[in-house]
Amino acid sequence: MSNEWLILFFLVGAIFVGLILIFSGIVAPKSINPQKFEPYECGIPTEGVTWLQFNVGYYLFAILFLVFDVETVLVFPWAVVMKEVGMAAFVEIVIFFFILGLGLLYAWKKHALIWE
Amino acid sequence: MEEKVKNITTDEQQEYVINMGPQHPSTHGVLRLVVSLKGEIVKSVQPHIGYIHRGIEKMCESITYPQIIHLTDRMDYLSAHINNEAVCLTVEKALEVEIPDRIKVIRTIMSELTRIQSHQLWWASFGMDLGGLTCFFYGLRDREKILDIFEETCGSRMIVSYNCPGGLMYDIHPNFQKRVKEFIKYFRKILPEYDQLLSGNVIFHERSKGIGKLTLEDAVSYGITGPSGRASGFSCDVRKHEPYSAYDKIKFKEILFTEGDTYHRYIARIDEMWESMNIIEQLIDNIPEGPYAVKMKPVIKLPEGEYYQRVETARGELGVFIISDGNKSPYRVKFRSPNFVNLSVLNHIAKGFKIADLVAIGGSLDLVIPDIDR
Amino acid sequence: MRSIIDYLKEIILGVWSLLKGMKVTGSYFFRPGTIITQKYPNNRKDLVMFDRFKGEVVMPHNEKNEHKCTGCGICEINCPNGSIEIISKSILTEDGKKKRAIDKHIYRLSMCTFCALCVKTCPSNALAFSQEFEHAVFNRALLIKTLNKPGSQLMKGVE
Amino acid sequence: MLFDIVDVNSSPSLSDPWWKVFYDFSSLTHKIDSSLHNAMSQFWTTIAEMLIIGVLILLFYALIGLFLVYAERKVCAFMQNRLGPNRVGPFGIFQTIADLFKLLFKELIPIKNADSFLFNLAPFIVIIASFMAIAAIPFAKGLHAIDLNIGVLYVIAVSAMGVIGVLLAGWSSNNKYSLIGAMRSGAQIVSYELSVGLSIITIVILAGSMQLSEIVEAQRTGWFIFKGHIPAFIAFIVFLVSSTAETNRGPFDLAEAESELTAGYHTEYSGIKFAFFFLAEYINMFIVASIAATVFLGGWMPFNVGHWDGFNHVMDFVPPFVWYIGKTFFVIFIMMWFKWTFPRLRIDQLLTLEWKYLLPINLVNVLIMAFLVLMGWHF
Amino acid sequence: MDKIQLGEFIKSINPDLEIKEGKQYIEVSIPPSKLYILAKELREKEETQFDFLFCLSGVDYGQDLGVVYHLRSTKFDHVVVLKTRTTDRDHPQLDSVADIWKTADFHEREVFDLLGIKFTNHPDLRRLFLDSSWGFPLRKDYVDDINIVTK
Repeated sequence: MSNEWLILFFLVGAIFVGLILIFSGIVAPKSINPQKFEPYECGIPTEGVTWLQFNVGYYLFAILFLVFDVETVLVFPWAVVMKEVGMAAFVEIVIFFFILGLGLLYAWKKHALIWE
Repeated sequence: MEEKVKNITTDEQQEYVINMGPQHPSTHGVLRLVVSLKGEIVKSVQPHIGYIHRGIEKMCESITYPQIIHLTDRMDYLSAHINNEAVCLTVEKALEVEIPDRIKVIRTIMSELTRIQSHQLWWASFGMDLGGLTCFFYGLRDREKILDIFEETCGSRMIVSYNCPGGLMYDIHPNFQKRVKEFIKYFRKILPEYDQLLSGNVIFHERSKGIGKLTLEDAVSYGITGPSGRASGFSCDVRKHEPYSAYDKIKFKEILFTEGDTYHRYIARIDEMWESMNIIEQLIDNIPEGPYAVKMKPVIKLPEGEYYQRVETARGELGVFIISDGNKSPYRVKFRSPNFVNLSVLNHIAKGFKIADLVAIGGSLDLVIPDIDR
Repeated sequence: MRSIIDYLKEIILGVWSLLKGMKVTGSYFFRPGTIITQKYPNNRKDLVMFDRFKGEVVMPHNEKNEHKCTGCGICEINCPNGSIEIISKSILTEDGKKKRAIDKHIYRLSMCTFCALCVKTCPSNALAFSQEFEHAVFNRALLIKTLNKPGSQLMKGVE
Repeated sequence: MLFDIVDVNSSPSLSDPWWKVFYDFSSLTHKIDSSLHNAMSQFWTTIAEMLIIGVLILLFYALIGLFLVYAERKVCAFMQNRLGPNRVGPFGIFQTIADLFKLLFKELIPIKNADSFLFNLAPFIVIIASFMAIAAIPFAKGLHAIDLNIGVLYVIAVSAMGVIGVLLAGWSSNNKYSLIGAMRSGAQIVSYELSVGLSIITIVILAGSMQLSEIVEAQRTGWFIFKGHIPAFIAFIVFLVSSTAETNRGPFDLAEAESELTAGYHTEYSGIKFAFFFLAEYINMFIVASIAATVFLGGWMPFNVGHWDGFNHVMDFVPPFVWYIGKTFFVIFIMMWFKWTFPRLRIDQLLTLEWKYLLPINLVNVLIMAFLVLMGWHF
Repeated sequence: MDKIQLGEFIKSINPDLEIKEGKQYIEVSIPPSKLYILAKELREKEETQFDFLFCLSGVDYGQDLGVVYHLRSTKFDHVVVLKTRTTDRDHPQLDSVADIWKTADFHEREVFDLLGIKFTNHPDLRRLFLDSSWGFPLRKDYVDDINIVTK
């Protein structure tokens, strides 16, 4: 079966969720109570705005991830043909990984791998 | 426009205020912590308490001394028996009643059993705070065995109400000694499993070592008692310093560490369970013969004066301060509850750690909310 | 080099400690015999409470419908929550004297904290604890109970 | 057409024993395909096949979801020394169905000030992602919806898509716990994606292909975990750990850390919308477990040992689908075992584990494996 | 130091103090104005080193409002009880000892909450258990018709 048939799975998923949501929307009871629609914060009204600038220290991780993920994508085709190409492929990937490893080591030593 | 941008970049704007509690899975009770976060880092913790304030101190002013005892059960419900004992000891001290050895020994055994079951529940919920749900069931499974012993002797499982001024409500059940010995044998086998499951675990070490450090100086200044204080090196075991009941006759060691982090607060409690088992083993075979209660007057009136009694509950030092004006009910009762004082240090030690650590620190302080609110 | 050895050691020790934890849970998984869970409503018939179990306060009556309560009110005084209320009446004894006797011994289960002060202080041992532990009812008024049965008498010889 | 995967290498040959031919699903699917062709036109055949496959997938999906929830509850109960569900049906097997109906009949609460479009979109994304991932998994010989030539890469990519749903759910809820949970899950996915990829690369080197059916076929002579000995085993462990993290499970469930964030990203979801997240979590677990089973444990290949012919015949007799399911559930059991034993990690430890331990190990492991393959030292 | 020596020592710090030997502990009565200075001295003097304030209780004496401090030294294991009282029931004010013993922070908030005694220089004096609509329930003249049932 050809790859375009993936759309079938997409559609089945969407229809599945949609139908069940509609069904549940019909059978589920509804009651109106203004407090019910408040966001849950342990029974206390939320203080301030929720969508604030939020400092999560993973900016550096995101960049590192980009570097390494692109590398993974590059390595996949190499991995497929590795057996056929032989020694040359191995030497190349050692060099490639060595450079990457240096990068990781640099980030490590610069304490970039610590979540702030 | 420019002002708006400025506002966003200032530190106050970055603060993210979150309520943990009163309806939160990790605060064991209705404790509300208002946590200011910066990213994941805790900037300050403000405890808001009083959700179950019942005014026990005020209620005590209008009831008689034997009736006070059953109210103290409801303060620290996990150390119910020890709380009872504290009030009884105060009344007995005030009336200068001589208590026979049998009562003292039984009270001590019961106190230590109470301590073990309290620590078991703490272990269970602490494991759950860290995300290891299995601990909860193991802890409660073993605690059940002690509660069965309690139920057989006292008639109820947790809120025992077993003490009365001048002795005990009933004598111990004939099976008591046999069952306690069985339990000790069982628990000595089980306790190493706790270590394997949680304390030996590398994830647990990472989560707890160096987290929430409390120095000795701060521990004394904040008055942190109990295992939490002793983990910081604060020698505050009332059983050693001001022995009551049968603690002066037995040999046991005070568990002391110097590090004062979450890990050592944990280890202090685990070691205390071992120590409690030692204490019980020393006493269980030699319970002296004698009456289980001293005959007291039907209406107990304390002579005018002030009385203070300290006991060591599972969480720290409980003080009962009674001012009597000679009537059948006290003029003023103050309970110096260990949890109330231990809570006050939370902001100090949780600052600068992550929100997950706050949960771990809170768990390691072993707070029981009804004791805070009283 | 040293740091690499430490690094590997750390990994191996860490994995080892994790395996030890998995041993505990795994051993319980393969030993279902250790499960002690009670299937509560199913085992109701053979569920025996301990004889001292404080279920609820009752007033034992003998087969002639007699109880031991003299209506002295000591339990009412001793109850810390006011869950006991005694309504007394005066009756004429056989020799023509007026005497205080109990009309209704009202016990509010919803307020009781099971401190056992009433049972313990009762001078004539008229009260006792039953083994009943299923207190749930649909109507709150059912929790207010009259302990002396209708038409019951004071047992002979109890003062 | 739909059922016409004919792989020359894997098609049944006369030299195979009869049971191997019997268990080959490709002949069955061919038969269905041709009979449908005879009965109606090309267009209607396609439609009919679509319907059959859609219904089958839905059934399978729902069954797996329900069964996994039940299995998890039973496994965790036994590990925790208790009974688990035991009231609804014998041994409580209908408990999850009862729960499903309960959730279906619960109110869907719209949260004030929530971004309602994204809020409703999130369950769609998590479910669709898991559906699309399940499409590429070979259940047995010939029982394989889409056999992509980059199957491994595709499954990793699509199963990672579910995290977008988690992020959306957390962000749109207008709830502080949810937002923190979403941020954590973002950081998590950013890290553990790498380990999953690299540990699979280790095997791709050995197999020389990314097509899942070919990877399975290459394990006819021995599962990769045995073939590639130490590096393959290390890769398997790394894959287990990082895939557990990727599915937000076990000691890595920081996005929904219940003791800190009550329920994390799905705090505000109620009723059936919550059930979708719940379902997707289990299906994702199933997907990663089946990848592990396919890539490391030989998929639907039976367990054969060298020259023990009698033993091998008995093993061959077990249908391939059972082998596949057995291996998958073995991996799932290990993941459940993780979850119910370990305490949760903290967010920085989670990242430390990835960047300081798993990633360097993985890089070295890939090189060792490449070297092994180069030297022909594998079995 | 035993109880008598301790009493004498405290007398030597401040001769006008009223020192009573109680049944258990040595009790020192002190006017509010001198409390803070004495507390600081007791905390810092080499001979006493009362570093552990293990109980702080507010008491309504009927006419006066008072606070009782139970101090202990972790080094010498001796105990002293400080008592202070103020006659001003409407605006009672005492000096806070929260900067000497940090534990006093919560204790004083509790006393403020339940008895209405204000502590000057307290870092964060807010009500602890109750909200501001309540009176001060531990005072003897507190009346609450709804919640307090008297027989």
